[in-house]
Amino acid sequence: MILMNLILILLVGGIAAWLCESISTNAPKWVAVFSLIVALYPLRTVLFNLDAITSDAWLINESIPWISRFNISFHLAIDGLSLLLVLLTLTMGMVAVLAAWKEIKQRTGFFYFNLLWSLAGVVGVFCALDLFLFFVFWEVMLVPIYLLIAIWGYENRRYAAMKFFLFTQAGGLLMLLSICAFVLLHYQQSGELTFNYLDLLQHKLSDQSAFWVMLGFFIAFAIKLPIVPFHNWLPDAHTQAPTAVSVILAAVLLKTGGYGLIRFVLTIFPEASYDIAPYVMAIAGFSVIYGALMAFSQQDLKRLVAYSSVSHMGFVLLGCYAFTVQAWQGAVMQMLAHGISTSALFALVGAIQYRYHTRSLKELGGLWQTIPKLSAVGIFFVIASLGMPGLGNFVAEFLVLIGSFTTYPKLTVVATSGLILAAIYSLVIAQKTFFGPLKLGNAIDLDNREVLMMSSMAVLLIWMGLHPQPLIDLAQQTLNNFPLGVQ
Amino acid sequence: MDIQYISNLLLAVPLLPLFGATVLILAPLFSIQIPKLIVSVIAVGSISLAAICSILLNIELNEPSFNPVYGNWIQVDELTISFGLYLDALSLVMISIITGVGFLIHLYSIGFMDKDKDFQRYFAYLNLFVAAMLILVLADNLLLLFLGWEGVGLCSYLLIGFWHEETKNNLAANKAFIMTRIGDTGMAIGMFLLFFQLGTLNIQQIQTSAAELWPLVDVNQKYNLDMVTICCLLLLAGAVGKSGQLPLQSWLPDAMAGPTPVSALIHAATMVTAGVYLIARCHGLFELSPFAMQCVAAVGAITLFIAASAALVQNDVKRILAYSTISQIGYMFLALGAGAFSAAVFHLMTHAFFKALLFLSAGALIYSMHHEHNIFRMGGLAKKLPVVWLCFFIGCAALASLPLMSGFWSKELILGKLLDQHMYGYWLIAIAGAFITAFYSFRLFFVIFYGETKKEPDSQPSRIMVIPLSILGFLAIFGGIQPQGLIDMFSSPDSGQASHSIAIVAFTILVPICAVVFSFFQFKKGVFGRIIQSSVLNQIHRFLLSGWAFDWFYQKIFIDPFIELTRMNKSDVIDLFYKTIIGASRMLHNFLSQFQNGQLRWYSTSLVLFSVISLTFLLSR
Amino acid sequence: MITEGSLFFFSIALFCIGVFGVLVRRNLLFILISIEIMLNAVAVLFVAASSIHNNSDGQIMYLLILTLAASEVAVGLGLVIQMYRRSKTLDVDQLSSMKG
Amino acid sequence: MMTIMAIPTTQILFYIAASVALLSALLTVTRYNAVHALLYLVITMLAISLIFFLLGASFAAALQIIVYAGAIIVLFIFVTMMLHQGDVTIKQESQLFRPGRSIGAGILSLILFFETMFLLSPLYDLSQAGVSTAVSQVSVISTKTIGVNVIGAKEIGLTLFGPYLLLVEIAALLLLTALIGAFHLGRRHQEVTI
Repeated sequence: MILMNLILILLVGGIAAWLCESISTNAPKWVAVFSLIVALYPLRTVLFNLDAITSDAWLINESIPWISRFNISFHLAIDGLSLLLVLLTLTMGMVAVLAAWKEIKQRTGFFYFNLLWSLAGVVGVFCALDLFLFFVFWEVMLVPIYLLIAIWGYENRRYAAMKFFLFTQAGGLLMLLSICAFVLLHYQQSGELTFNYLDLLQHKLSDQSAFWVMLGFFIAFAIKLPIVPFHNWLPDAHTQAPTAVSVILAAVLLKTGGYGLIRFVLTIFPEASYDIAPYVMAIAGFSVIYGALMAFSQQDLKRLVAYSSVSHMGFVLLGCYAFTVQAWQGAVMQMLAHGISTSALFALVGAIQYRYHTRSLKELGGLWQTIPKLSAVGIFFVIASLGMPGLGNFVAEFLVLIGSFTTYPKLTVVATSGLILAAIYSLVIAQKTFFGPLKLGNAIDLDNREVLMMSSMAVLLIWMGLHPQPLIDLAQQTLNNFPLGVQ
Repeated sequence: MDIQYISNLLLAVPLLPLFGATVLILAPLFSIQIPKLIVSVIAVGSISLAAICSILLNIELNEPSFNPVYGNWIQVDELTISFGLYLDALSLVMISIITGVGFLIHLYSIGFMDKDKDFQRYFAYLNLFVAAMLILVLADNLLLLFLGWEGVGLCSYLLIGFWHEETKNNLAANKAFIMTRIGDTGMAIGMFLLFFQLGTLNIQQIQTSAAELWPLVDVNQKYNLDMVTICCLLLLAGAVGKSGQLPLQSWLPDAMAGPTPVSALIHAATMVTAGVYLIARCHGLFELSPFAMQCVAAVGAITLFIAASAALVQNDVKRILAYSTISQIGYMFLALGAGAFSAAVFHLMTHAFFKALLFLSAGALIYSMHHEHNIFRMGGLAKKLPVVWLCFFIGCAALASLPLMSGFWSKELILGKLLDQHMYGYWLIAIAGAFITAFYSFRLFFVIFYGETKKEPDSQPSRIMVIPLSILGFLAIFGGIQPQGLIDMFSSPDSGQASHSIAIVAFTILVPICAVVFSFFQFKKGVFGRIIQSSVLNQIHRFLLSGWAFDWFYQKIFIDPFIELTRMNKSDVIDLFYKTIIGASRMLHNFLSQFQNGQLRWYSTSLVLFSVISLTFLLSR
Repeated sequence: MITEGSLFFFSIALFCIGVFGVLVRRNLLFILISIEIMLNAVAVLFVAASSIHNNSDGQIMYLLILTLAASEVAVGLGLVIQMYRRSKTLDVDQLSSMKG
Repeated sequence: MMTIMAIPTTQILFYIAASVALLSALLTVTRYNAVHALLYLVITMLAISLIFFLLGASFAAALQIIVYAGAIIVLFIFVTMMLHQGDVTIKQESQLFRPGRSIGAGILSLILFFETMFLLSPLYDLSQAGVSTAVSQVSVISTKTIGVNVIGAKEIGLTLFGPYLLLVEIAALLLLTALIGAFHLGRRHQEVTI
């Protein structure tokens, strides 16, 4: 019951954090840190034996009956892809706790409760192999995030939280419809009612029904990813969310969309996905360009980074639907690299806001003169986000593009021009925030906690940029077992 | 030759500066103070060790090429990219230039940046640059080359905007990065295309399999846009962006906002010649496409003429040198296009010497003249700054390719090669360019050092600045020896050296000398007086001063529409759709909530009314 | 003999008088009275049905209506008293503050 | 005690009772004085009770008098007495209820009446409207006379505590709820803002 324990630790940790608030307002964050560290403990057997068991389909596979009447089971399993994303979740969860360390002063217990529960939901989403269970976790991660934005957000938080909730909920509803339709179609044909992913994977729907079921899943995940034209919740949610939540949103929540695409849409409906691939690729290319253009025109630093997320996640979609090994690997890589680099940017913006109480590019400027460490780190992550070779984002974008080029050369050329636009908006961040004449007063530079947080993310990015092979091999394990219709 | 020893030595070349950069960057992040002396020792030490390594490599390497692989970078399916370095005559020349000139410029920078508060940051960037540049020239595959390629771009960006308090510098840095990024994107697409077609990114494998896949096309069809031509043109896009060639040249004059040693190292000696290196490195590919070669030559020829004419009227000493750099790289491109790869690299080498010398002496000049850049506010400095005067003279002479200077040999080689290839049009442009080059370089020299004194220098260059200057001066005079390895590497059996008639050789020698004499009479003696004042000439002057108005053109064509487009869509058009949904449901809400007015009798009446209506409906069916 | 038609006529007429009362009166007390009339109209119908079909189900329903009426009156009158205490009037048009 | 009347007597008695009930009901809803209205209501109840009696539902008739006329109306009268302030109330009521303004409501009720009658009349074929024929046959008003079937208290009791036992429980619950509700609402000291 490794994965079950992992999720339970987070859930119990959340409750403990809530209860601890009565002892001291600082206690919840220590509880959160502790439970995130302890959560790694159940994974020890996998992490120390990666080489030995990569040939199996699942690294861990465990199932207990849950609602036996509908044949729903508590089926959790991870393979290489899930493991990568679970590790990303736990790592970035830690970063989020560190980012919230000083920023959150009110109702800390409830804050960390929500944070840990949403992380538990995300881990559940990455592990669930039962469609019903998947949907349950999908909702579990959603509601705490809603609360986090609505309670601890900035000036326009209610609107943003509601927008976020409605968008995701609309997607969730479509997904639920698709799950039900799929399960019922399966039941009609085989007479066996099951929500089990592995059973349903064997099932072949007719082209017509496969298309509609696939579309339901696709839209749900496209909203989460997010892809233009479903991206509108993201800038508002990011702008209004407290730093820690922005980090969680960027690092792991968006990844559930990409994960869902790979795990469900592409694997269960390869033919239907292949049919719509040209359109999806076009949308993805458009997302890359559109997100970058929007990012350039923003004055709010967080909004800018949020739109850059849209642009980056376009590459994930591009990689998913190119149907080549490289592109697919690139999509996975992009999820990880974007998770780290964009979260780091959000954490930086949070640090700036904590010091200057503004995020406006018009008011900021010349920060290098007072807070050089923060600015240096900021430049690093800006450079990472524009796709500097040697850092994780470049490897990801390179793999996506080189893989997509073999199937859709023209669209890939369009998407590649997003790299130019990425340079433009990234340099706007650097120039208007860190360089130029100093407009605001002095501030305290990064403290040790922040340096630790930022430098660990930087080290991760450099590692991913220079030695991505272990990650690629782990993800390849998933691909070997689910060929995704790659010729 | 011990393979293990050489491969370690080779690895040390890029890693030493990288190590220096890492130390210098990380120390302040963890609040560790390093004294200036230690910073200089780390920075200059790492480069000098790298230079020693490359000298050792020059001695040790006795095979045509050496290709150690240090590990895998990315391996997905058939895509395999390794950390492999490739050493042959070309990369050997390049690393010698980079570490040698880099070392001298580092040394010079200790003096030049002495009073700057960001001494350490400067050397961190500079070391990082050298590391990236070395990776660029040593990479055995295009992706690793691209890593170095973007790495030098990043360092260039950081160093142009080094004095970041001034917005002007940052804008110049942004411009440089974005314009080169445009070229880089083209190059990236070229990489994708090459991988798609050939299934590998290893440069040597690309060239061999390209030769098999695309045999040299028939001369009659040479203007077809076949696959190899597209690949070459995309790579050319990258080269053009990095090397400041047309149409992506306009960032280079602005890049002079950085510290002068940076201009010397990055924007004259090494980084901007990366494009030349790339094409020379992929010469096997380019030779397959005559059309692409024509494009390279055309780009070089047009650029060299435009830049030389722009250099003619500039006032800022660094801008003159920047335009002259563009123009000289144009010569290299012309040589590449003519198939004279070894001549191009030879010119790259001599250019690195004399242009670095010119920039460093310009730096010394500016240092002594209270950061004065305008040459017309100087004058009569020959006696007051004798060292600078001498360095300038050597540099200008080499740039003007006066006989027996280093620049002379390389330029003669290029001109001769053009004649060999029967490219007479290009030869004429090159000759015209040589005339203009000689003219403007001595205009610079005479205006600064003769005439009346307008401003007194306040200090002489310090000794640590003079040592590199004198070494570079020596190299600029005597560095005109073409490395034998290059000749061996690029010589193809059919290109025997044709001998030219004495008259033509004499003509090419005389042209720069005439220009110098003309310049002497114009600017020293003032024989021809001030340029005739007329509105047409004024217009031309303004046009040339703005570098043929490329900036204005790009502003109108690309930047303004782009900004306008993004400004219009600032609040996201797609959001309107969702706002409409919100608005519609709010209107519906307002409409429906009127019925929910709390009037009990209204409720009962509507209840009865609707039962009557529904009954009526039922009955009328 | 009583015809079914006349019984229906009577019941519906009584019901509509009750409806009329609910519609036109603004006094809460009168509305309650009108509701009693409507309830009685339905009760008549149930008892008639009981007679027509000759079984006791209709009368059971009548008993239930009786119970309902009793409860309704008890609660309704309680509300009437409360309302009178609060606003010194029984005009239901004054009761719109809840927007119920 | 109970004698079954001769046929014409039953009919005549029914018409008289029905007319009285309708007339007094109409008067009930149009009075200004609540006490008068309630007295008319009592008359309605008594007339309905007579009709029940004529239909042979003697138990229901008895309950109608005891519970309705006896208990519920008396409850009304108590409350009315509590709130009644003589002429002032009548004057107030005459302002609240204006017969002239109730024409619309009257027309609405009349339409409802005619439509319902039409729905149940033989003129209208319900099967036309898609209602299943089994229902339509039952629903159509016929001139069939109703045989007087006496259903006594014993029979009702047996049914009530037999198949309808659950209903009794529910009714008991309902009454209990009403009791609690009325008690709660009727308390004087509470100052609840709703």
